[in-house]
Order: sequence, then C-alpha cells, then structure tokens
Amino acid sequence: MSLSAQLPALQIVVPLLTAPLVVLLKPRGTAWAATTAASAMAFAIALAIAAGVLSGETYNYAMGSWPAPYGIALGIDAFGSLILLLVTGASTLALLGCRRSLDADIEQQRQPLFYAAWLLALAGLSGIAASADAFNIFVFMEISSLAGYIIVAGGPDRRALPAVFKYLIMGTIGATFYLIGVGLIYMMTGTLNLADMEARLGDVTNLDPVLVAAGFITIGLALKAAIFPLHVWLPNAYTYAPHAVTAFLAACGTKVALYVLLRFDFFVFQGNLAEHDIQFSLFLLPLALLGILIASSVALFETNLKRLLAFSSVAQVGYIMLGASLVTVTGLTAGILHMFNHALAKGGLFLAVAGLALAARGLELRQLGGIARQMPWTFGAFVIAALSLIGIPGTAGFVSKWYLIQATLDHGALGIVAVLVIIAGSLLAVAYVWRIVEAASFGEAAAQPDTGAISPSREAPTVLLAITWLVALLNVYFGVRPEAPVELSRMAAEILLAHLL
Amino acid sequence: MIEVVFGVFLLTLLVITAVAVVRTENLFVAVMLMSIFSLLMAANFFILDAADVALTEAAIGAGITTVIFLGALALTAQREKRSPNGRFATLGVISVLAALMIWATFDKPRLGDPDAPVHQHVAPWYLEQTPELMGIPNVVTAVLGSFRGYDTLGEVFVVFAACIGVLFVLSAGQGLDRGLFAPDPESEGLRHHLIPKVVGRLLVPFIVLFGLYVQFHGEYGPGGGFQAGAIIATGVILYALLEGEASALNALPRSVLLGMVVGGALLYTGVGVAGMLLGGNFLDYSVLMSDPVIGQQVGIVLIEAGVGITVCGSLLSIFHAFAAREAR
Amino acid sequence: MELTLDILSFVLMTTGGAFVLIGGIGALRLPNVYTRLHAASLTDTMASILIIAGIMLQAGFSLAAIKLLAILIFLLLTGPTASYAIANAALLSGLDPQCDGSTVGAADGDDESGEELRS
Amino acid sequence: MELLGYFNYWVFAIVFAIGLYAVIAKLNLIKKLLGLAIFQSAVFLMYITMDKVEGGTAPIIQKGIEGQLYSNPLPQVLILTAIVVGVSMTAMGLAIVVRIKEAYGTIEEDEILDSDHTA
Repeated sequence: MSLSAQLPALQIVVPLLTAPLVVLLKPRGTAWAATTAASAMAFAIALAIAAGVLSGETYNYAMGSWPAPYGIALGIDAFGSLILLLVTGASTLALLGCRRSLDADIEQQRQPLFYAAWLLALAGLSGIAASADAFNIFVFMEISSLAGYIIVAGGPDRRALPAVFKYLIMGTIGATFYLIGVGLIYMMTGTLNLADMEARLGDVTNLDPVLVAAGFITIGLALKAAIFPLHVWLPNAYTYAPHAVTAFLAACGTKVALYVLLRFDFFVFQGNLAEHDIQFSLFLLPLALLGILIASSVALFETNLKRLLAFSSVAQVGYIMLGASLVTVTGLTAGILHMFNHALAKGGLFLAVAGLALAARGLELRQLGGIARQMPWTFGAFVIAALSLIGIPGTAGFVSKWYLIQATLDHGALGIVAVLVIIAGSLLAVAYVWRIVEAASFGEAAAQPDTGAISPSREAPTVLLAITWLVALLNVYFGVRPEAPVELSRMAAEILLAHLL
Repeated sequence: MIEVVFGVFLLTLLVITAVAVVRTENLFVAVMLMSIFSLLMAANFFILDAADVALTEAAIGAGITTVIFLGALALTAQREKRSPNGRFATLGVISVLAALMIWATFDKPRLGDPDAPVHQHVAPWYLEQTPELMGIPNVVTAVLGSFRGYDTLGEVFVVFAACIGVLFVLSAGQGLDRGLFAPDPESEGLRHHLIPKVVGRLLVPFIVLFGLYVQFHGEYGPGGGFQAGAIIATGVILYALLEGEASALNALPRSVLLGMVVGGALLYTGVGVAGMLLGGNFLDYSVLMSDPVIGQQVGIVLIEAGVGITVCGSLLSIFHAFAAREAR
Repeated sequence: MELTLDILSFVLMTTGGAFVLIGGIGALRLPNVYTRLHAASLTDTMASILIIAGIMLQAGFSLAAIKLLAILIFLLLTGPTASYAIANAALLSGLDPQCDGSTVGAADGDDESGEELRS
Repeated sequence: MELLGYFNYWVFAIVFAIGLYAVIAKLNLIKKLLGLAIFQSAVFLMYITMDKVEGGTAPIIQKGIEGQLYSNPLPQVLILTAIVVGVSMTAMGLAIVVRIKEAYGTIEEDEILDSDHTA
C-alpha cells in the first residue's frame, strides 16, 4: 500500500493516536506542542488530499480491508476534502495563535486533558467528513460532540456550565434523532453504507418509514448545525467557551453537520423520494430566509461581542442553507463556497477577539471603548475579517454572496424576495459591525481606574497577531483569486446533484 | 407465542416504569426506577435474541449508570422542585410525534419477519462468512471486532473522551492533585458492618473472575471487552464501597487507572497501525499472522483486551471522580 | 421417570411462584419499610430456591444445572445481604422501627432485629 | 396476533415520547438526564426489535446444526456501541450538573437563569 492510498485513514488516525499520548504529557507546554504538531500534520494530509481531489482523484478506503457494504468505507470527494481543509486548518491556526489565550483560561494541570479533548474533537470532525457509512458518522459525531462539550466547558465564566449543559442536551437529542432515522432506513434497506442505501432504496415499495426517517435525520442534523430555529444552544456555547475554542468551533463545528445533512439528503433521499427536492426547498428556504433576518436583527441589539458574532453565525448558516435549498448547481456551489468563506471570516474574527480579550476588561461592547486605539493592528485584522463577513467587494465574503445572488435570480419572483433578504441581511451586518467599530474606536476610552497604568499600545502577542493577519489576508486573497475554492465547491455541487438524475 | 406474551408483559412494565421515572419527584427513587427500567430493557433484549446486548445493558445500563447517578445525587440534591404545570403544549407536540411514529410502523416489517430487508442483505453474509474468515462462533464479536472494528475504535474513544471529560470538568478550581485526588481518609465504607463485609469480600474475587471469563470467552459466547470492563469495574466499585474510597485507591491508584484508559486506547489503535505497517489497511488483522484466520483471531483478542482495559479504567476513573468529591 | 420429574419440577416452580406472589402482596400491603423488606426478602430466598430447583430438574445433569446452582448460591449470598443493607440504611436515615398498635405482629419481629442492629 | 407484531414499535414510540417529554418539560437537570437516558433506550429497543427472526437464536454459530436460523448480528453491534455512547454522555452530563450545583447552588433550570439575570 502506498502512502497516498493510506491518506484517508491517516487523516483520522494521526489525531486519534496522539490524543491518549497527550494526556500523559505533564510538563508545561509539551501538551500544546504535541497537539499543534498533530493538528498541523492533519492539515498537511488534508492539503494533500485536496490537491489530489483537484487533480481528479477520489479517495476510497476500506477499513480492515473488508469490501464496502460489509465493512466500513471511507470516501473523500471534493466536498469532503473542502470540509477536511476547514476542520484541520481552523484547528491548526487556532492552536498556533491562541496558546497564551488558552494558558490564561485553563490551569496548567488541566491542560493535558483539555488538549486531548481538542484532538478528539479534531479527529471526530475529520472522521465525519471522511466517512461513507451512516452509523460510523454517528459514532464520530458523538466523539466530536463529547470532545466539543469538554473544550467548551473549559471557559472560565460559570455561565459556561449551563451553556454546555444545554449544548449537551440538544446535541444528544440531535444525534439520537439521527440514529432513529438511520435505523429506519436500515430497517427498510438492510445496509448502512450510504452508496448502498441509495441503490437499495429504489427497490423499497413502502416509503412511509423512509419519509419519517428523512424527517428525523433532517431535524437531528439541523439541531447539530444550528439551523434557525434550532439554534438556541449555539449563542451561549460560543460566548462562554475559551476564545480559541470559539475560533475553532465557529469556523467548522456547524459546517460539518451541514455537510452530513446535505450529503445524506442528496445521496440517499433526493433520488428516491418523489418530489423530495420540492419538500426540501419548501421546508428549508423559509427557515433560511427567516434565519438570516431574525438572527441578524438579534445580533443588532446584542451587547456582548462574542454573542453578537455567534448570532451572526446563525444568520450565516441561513445563507448556506439558502444556497442549498435552491437545489441547483449554482445554488449549491454558492452555499458550499459560503461555508468556506464564512469559516475564513468568522475564524479571523474570533481570533481577533481572542487577541482583544487579552487586553480588554470584558467583551461587552461598552467595555471595549477605545480598544481600537490601544491595539490598532489587532483591530485592523478584525475589521478586514468583518468586511468579508459583510461581503464587501474584494473580500471572500463578496464572492459567495455574489454567487448566491446569481443563483437566486434564476428563480423568478421568489428569487427577487430571496435577493432582497440577502441584501437586507448584509445591511444588517453592516449595522452590527458598525456598532462594534464605533464602540471600539470612538467609545469612551473606557475609564479603567482599577487597572491603573495602561500602556497606550497593548497589542496581542506577536504570534496571535500574525495568525490573525494571515487569516484576514486570506480573506482578501480568496476574494481576489477565488478559483481554487470555487472549483472545489463546483465539483462538490456537481457530485451532490449527480444523484438527482 | 408464549415469548410474544411475555414480551408484551415486559414491555408494558417498561412503559409503566418510564412514566414513574418521569413523574416521581424524589430523585433517588427516580434513579432506582431507572435501574429497574434498564434491567427490564435487558430482559427484553434477551427475549429478542440479543444476548450480548442484554449483558451490556445489564452491566452498564443497570449497574454502572446507576452508580454514577447516585454519586452525582450525593453531590447535588435529593429532591426535584415541583415543575410548573401547564406544559400541555409540550405534551401535545410530543403526542403528535409519537402518533406519527406509530403510524409509520404499519409499513415496517413485523417483529420476527424472516423476509424483512434487514435479514436479506449484509447480515446473511456475516453469518455465512464468519466461520470461514475468522473461525469463531460468536458473530457479534466478529462484526464488532473486525468487520466494523472501526466503529468500535470510535466507541473506545467515546469512552476515553467521557473519562477525560469528567476528570477535566470535575477538576476545575480544585486542581488535579488536591481536592479531586484526595479521598476522605475518614470514609471507611461498610467496614464495620459484618455481614456486607464478609459477603462482599467473598464476592469481589468471583466478580472479577467472572469479568475475565466474559472477556476471554467473548469469541465463543456472549461477552467481550465492554461487558468485561464494566463487570470488573463493578467488582472494584463494590470493594470501594466495602473498604472505603481510600483503600480502593491504594489498590488501584488514579494514575494506574489513567494509564489503563490511555493504554487500552493505544493498544487498539496500535493494532490498527500494525496492520497498516504490515501492508494491509488500517485495522486489517489478516496481515498480522501468516495465516489470515489466525491473524483475525489474534487481532480480535488484542482489540477486545484494549476495549476491556479502557472501559474498566474509564468507568472506575469516573466513579472515583464523583465519589471522592466533597459536597459543597 | 420423565413424568415424575416433570411433575416434581412443576410443583416446585409453582410453589416458588406462589412465594413471589405472596412476597409482592406483602411488599404492597405491609405498613412500613422493615415489614415490607421482610416480605420482599421472601422472594430472594424461598422463591428463588424453589424456582431454580425446579428448573434444575428440567435441565437434568448438564452444564446448565451447574450454572443454575452457581446462580442459586450467588442469590442466596447476595439477597439477604442486600436486605440487611437496606434495613441498615433505613435505620441510619432515621426511620423508626416502632409501629403503632394496629400491626402488632410484624412490628414486634422487626423491633427486635432493629435492636440487634443498633448494638 | 398480526398487530402484536408491531407492539415493540409502539412501545418504542411511547417510551421515546416519555423520555423526550422529560427532557423538554422538566426543569431539574438530573431529571433531564434521566429523560435523555430513557429516550436513548427507546432507540435501542427499536434497533434490537429489527434483529429478531422467528424461530431464530442468538447469533452464536453452533457447529453441526444445519438450517438453524440466527438473529441479525448487525443491529446488536450497533446498539452495543450506542449503549456505551449513552453512558458516556450521561457521565459527562452529570459532571457538568455537579459543577453547576457548586457554582449556582441549585440544579433547577429556572433558578439558574434567574441567578444569572440578577447577577
């Protein structure tokens, strides 16, 4: 077996094998170093896979060498490789940048446990992206969620605890719903492999259980993906998690659930349930539009910086779903591209927040007064990422919104409404970003008598600053030269839609 | 026929128990009822010809889960405050959901229908090929250990994650070396109670012996790493109850437990990687030995050992994390 | 021979079943923890002995019979111990073994055992 | 008789609903976790119901017996996994509840929310 054929397995095995070892690394900093190294290695593997996929390869891997419906298969196509890039990239950058920030949040003795959980979250999320087996997706979903609860619970504020509890309850309900759906499909087809399911569902005559299964799987994954109105766990979990964790999870956590949802829906249901595409659109399009409007409006009145950005995430999930619910190549391309671009923008924003938090007294907007003058470089990166979030031309966010508008315009009157919603959402984004900028630049230079001496310039640590700027510049780079992600997204969309014929 | 009637009887009891768990306001009672619920569930699984699952549910669902719940109850509250009434909206929505699911059942294959799709595809292949490819009688172990060994690997890491999660969450603010790691030296368990002490001391070795039997007999009968890990953990927990936390921790210190958790997970992954290094795919045991059948058997024994060690270590670590914490 | 064994085993199992029933009624009807425990422990001991003996007759001389014997010994060891532990826990949590006059018989018996436990 | 073949699925639906009700409607966090455990158990029942074959036995292959029907091993393997996932989630949830109790002094959801709003 050549190394390149083993890549899909290595993608998961590397973090999985490192996680138990990290628990044993007691000396200061070694756990972080090992975790970062494993994460960087995973990122390199993901890059290699993405390069292979772009040159036309697909990766299939039979675990234990057992053929597909009997053993568990891994299959990585364009969509999967894009998600793998997001997951491993976000993890690596967040780890590299946020060491200081994590040291501040988590005591030294607990760090090995924390970093092991981080690696498990990474392994779980990559495992979901790589798997081609419905039940295996469930197992890795549980690894990633359990590890996700752990790292979110590392937040120093006591309010992190109820937030994690809610996250745990909602996450478990979502996973169990998914499990029920998979069980019903297994009952009607006798297989767990996604491709095999698709083939065998065609012969099933009684489709009622399959319909119920489609409902359960969609709702379960929508819970995990925080699709409006099932997003209630997300804002608090993101707000009270350690900043590095927020940067990691905001960039890729919900995207992976969306990925499973789309894959399941297009691979298994669309081709086999009559008029499923119309039901899919009818169900998701209004939710997507409402999600964009309501979540953006809530963000407008939010006073905590991280909560504000979390609600903005809920709105962005709406954009992605909007693209997907059109069930066209352009729509799906736009949706998938927006996953990538939003991950870049939100990742950059939360990295900048991690930097700001090291200097600011708190993350309420009123406590941020004058922070832009104290840390101009950190805040500069924040603004660039925020521009990308809004979708200003020249940034990555613009590209995906442009594709999205093009895709919706193909749909007549409904398309006009959708475009209006997109524009309204973007305007709301301008407004809430402006509130942050206003507070940070022109707000009262928050009188801080308690801390006394404040040096006029207190930038974030150099490494964090460099990483934040790297992500911010990536936003610009992919705004000017979007070919690679667009190509991957288009390939992914075509793969998804190929099952519709 | 008699099986069906018995099944209906047990299932009805199950529903009644579930309602009682939800309705009672005494949390202690609710937890004990939950244990009964799990036991009934295990009996049901046994009637449905799932011996392995029944053993697991009895050991983990009725045993370990109850102990963890009780440990948490001792640290929190015994009674639930009365929930406000007027949750009829929730009740309504959920009733509709249940009705929908019952409606969907009428197109499902009936219980025990040999023509059901699940019995036509994939499963017959396992039943046919297992004796040839692995030479072991218990097909569940074969599927668990080899055909779907990757799932089981994932599961081991779920347990691992739960263990580090509980340790991480409960070590907050106290530090790993103080608080969490220092059991109350005053806790003497039931040492001064003659009857439990004598009977308990008599039983502990047999429980551990039975656990080992379940571990190594898993290829031939119901059993395997999960069940064995849980049973051995129960034995040690019984010891801790009898002799007090401190002496249980003297016998099996936390570092040893953590080592077990880590070692088991590493053993499992290591077997998988060995398959890779020897030229097969990940978790391919056939390449471990010159004879693929023997290779499969060796692989399954090794990974089952890994599973057992991790599960046992994790469950005990979780138990100690709850039991040694002082109520504040 | 077959027939006698069958009849014997059915008799044993039926009596065992009757003890379970009596124990159950007792656990529902008796007035306090200690008396209920007394009734419930009937199922642990008498009922399990009789029922398992009945099944052993059905199994004949085989591995199954030995396993059943092991189960029986296990139950006979653990059942009373569990009853003891429950009674002790009830006593520790402050439940008074004394009863009012209406249930004299049961209360007397338990009162003595309560005294023993304390000493 | 035909309808009794669906009884297991009905029980699944009902137990599922009971568990979900407890998770959503109860304010006590431990009660929520108990509900979650019931809810997950219901799913186990659904999977195991699938594996049963009339006249079959547990899938442990006995040599020399031809034509023996065996129940389906696959759902059993899946549920073995799911049971362990369930206990892991419960343990994690309980650990968080213990810390919530220490941080807030209560495990009732409404009181936790109140104390955060007033703080």
